[in-house]
Amino acid sequence: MTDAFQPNLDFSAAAEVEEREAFVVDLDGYEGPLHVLLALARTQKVDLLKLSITQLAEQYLAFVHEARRRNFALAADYLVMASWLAYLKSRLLLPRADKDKGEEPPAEVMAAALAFRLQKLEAMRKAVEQLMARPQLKRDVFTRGDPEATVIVPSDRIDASLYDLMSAYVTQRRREGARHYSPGQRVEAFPLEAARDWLREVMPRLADWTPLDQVAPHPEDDDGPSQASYTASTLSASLELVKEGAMEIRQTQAFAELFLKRRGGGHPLELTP
Amino acid sequence: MSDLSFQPDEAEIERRVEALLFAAAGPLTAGEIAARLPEGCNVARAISGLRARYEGRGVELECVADRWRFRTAPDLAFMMTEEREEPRRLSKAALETLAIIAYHQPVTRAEIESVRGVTLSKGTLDLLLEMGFVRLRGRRRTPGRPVTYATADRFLEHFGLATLYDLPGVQEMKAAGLLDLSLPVGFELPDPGRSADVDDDSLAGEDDTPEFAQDFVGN
Amino acid sequence: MSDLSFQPDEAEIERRVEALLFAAAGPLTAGEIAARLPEGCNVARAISGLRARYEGRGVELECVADRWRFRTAPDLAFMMTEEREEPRRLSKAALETLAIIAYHQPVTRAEIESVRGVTLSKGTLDLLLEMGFVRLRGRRRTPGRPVTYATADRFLEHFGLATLYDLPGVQEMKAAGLLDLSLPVGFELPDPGRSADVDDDSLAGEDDTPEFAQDFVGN
Repeated sequence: MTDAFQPNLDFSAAAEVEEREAFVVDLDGYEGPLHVLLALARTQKVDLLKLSITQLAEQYLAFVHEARRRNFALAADYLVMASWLAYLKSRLLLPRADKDKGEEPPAEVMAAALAFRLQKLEAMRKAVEQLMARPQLKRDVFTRGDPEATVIVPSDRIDASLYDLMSAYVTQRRREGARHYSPGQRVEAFPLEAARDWLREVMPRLADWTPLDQVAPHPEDDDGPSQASYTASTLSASLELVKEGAMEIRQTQAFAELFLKRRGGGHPLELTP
Repeated sequence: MSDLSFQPDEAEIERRVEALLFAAAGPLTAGEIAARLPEGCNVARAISGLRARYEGRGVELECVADRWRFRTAPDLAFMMTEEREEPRRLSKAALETLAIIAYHQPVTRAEIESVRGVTLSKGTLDLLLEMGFVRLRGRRRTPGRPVTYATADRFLEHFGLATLYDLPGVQEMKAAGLLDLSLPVGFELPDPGRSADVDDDSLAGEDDTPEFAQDFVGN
Repeated sequence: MSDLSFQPDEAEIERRVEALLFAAAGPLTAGEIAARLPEGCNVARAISGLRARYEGRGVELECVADRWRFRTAPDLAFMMTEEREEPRRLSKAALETLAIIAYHQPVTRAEIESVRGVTLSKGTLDLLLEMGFVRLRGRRRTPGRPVTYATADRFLEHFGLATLYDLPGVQEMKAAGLLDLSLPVGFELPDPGRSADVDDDSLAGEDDTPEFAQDFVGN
């Protein structure tokens, strides 16, 4: 309606927005760095083997830069590829002087290999297109809708693949596992009451700050509760005693060792290894 | 979707009717055929054209209760009565049994049943034996001396395995998404390649075929 | 069962082959057809006769996975709305994986990943396996003995391909060396798809190429 007054600037702004949108859409469409590189390589409109790798590297680095500028979370793969390309580019640009880097192939060979690899991926993409363009069964072509009642079964052919075999096996083993499921031994815990009794027993010896590990009982064999359970229950019980005013507890920082001490005098705990 | 503007000629209509009748899941009336063709097509003429074309061929166009369908020529019916030699698909039970025999061989019937949790129906093992996927391997040296089963060469051939050692293992099961990272409790894959060194007596020496037959049938 | 005494003439053989193929639920090999005909019948001639006869008709004779079947003409697809099944949509990743398996078979998981430069996501291979397009083929004779994948007949049937030779563009790709799995010498590209258990460095091994070539030709 107000076409005449519309400044040109708005159009370029719109185009910019579109470009940005296009970028977003594109990033979603890529599966990995190689796919991005292929898409970028196509813009050079040359035979993939005659590709300018330095130009491609720049394009890719710009792509990564742009993505990061917009705070797209890029997978590590993209960044690894970026640094590799930056390195390759620098090697391509530098005069080849040093012969001591003998174990590494010349940059041109690496560039050609990259081009080849892109060509390979491109070939597979074309193959997908060509395959999908073929008439497909039940989409474009149809076999007999109503085969004769006395069907001729291709006789020597059994329709069972290794995959079928594997999945048949796994399903059964799963079922078997479910059938034979028994809750197993209950995980035994060191009862809180016992922990309290234990603490009261050793309390007289907790005149000094003593690490929790040394206060908690230690299992004598493998049958009883685990060491973790002894420690946890002892801690719980000690907190109760702290609340009752019989003990004090101290920790210098998060995850640091816990120390216990009784209130009032007593004998120090005899440490047994 | 269709090319409505294009008015097909007689030959083209015949072609289309032919395709429709071929692909249809059941006999079609002239009306049903017409509904899928551009307006004004002469279906009756196409049908009589097709009928003439297939006259005397191996396949004929036939009308039953006002519906049209292709069927093989009646004089060739004898070719169609061929009995099914083998099922195209292995039944679930057969496939499962085969899988257990493959991975656990040599294995007794009772062991198969213990994994499957159901009694093995009589036909399942017979079928696998008959198909040549499975063979009787020997007898377990345990009370009752039960017969053990193992896979036969046809099994390897069919599944394209060079040796039993090539059966997919836990890694492949995981890769194929069949197993999670957390394996079911007690999931251990036996190594079928080991089946050479087993506590089995060979069946070869057995003269008492009756015993075997009894055992085999009796289950 | 059959009339063995009667020696059918060429036209009669063609009729019978026609009836068999029309009646069958799936594609038939020449051998399967021959098994149902009197001894000495020239099945190949009958098939090529039928093929010519049905050329350009609404129904055509086609070779898929070395088997023969009748199917509707592709240009009539638009009419078959009722018969059409909603195809299972394959993701771009799945299609690319399928193509890589089809053109490079037998191929390992690591090789697929190396062509695409990304890790194969969980579910991609299972889907292809489950759909019956892809099968486990064997094990590569390299350290770790990785499982190799190949296409199944169902793949050829679905895309109407007679053999793997008929894959679109396969000859050109082969000539251009694009189907070679061993990468050019000195080729070191960061390869995220490659997991820790690299197993295709040893691909250049001489065991490998013949296996591939043989398989490829054999189908």
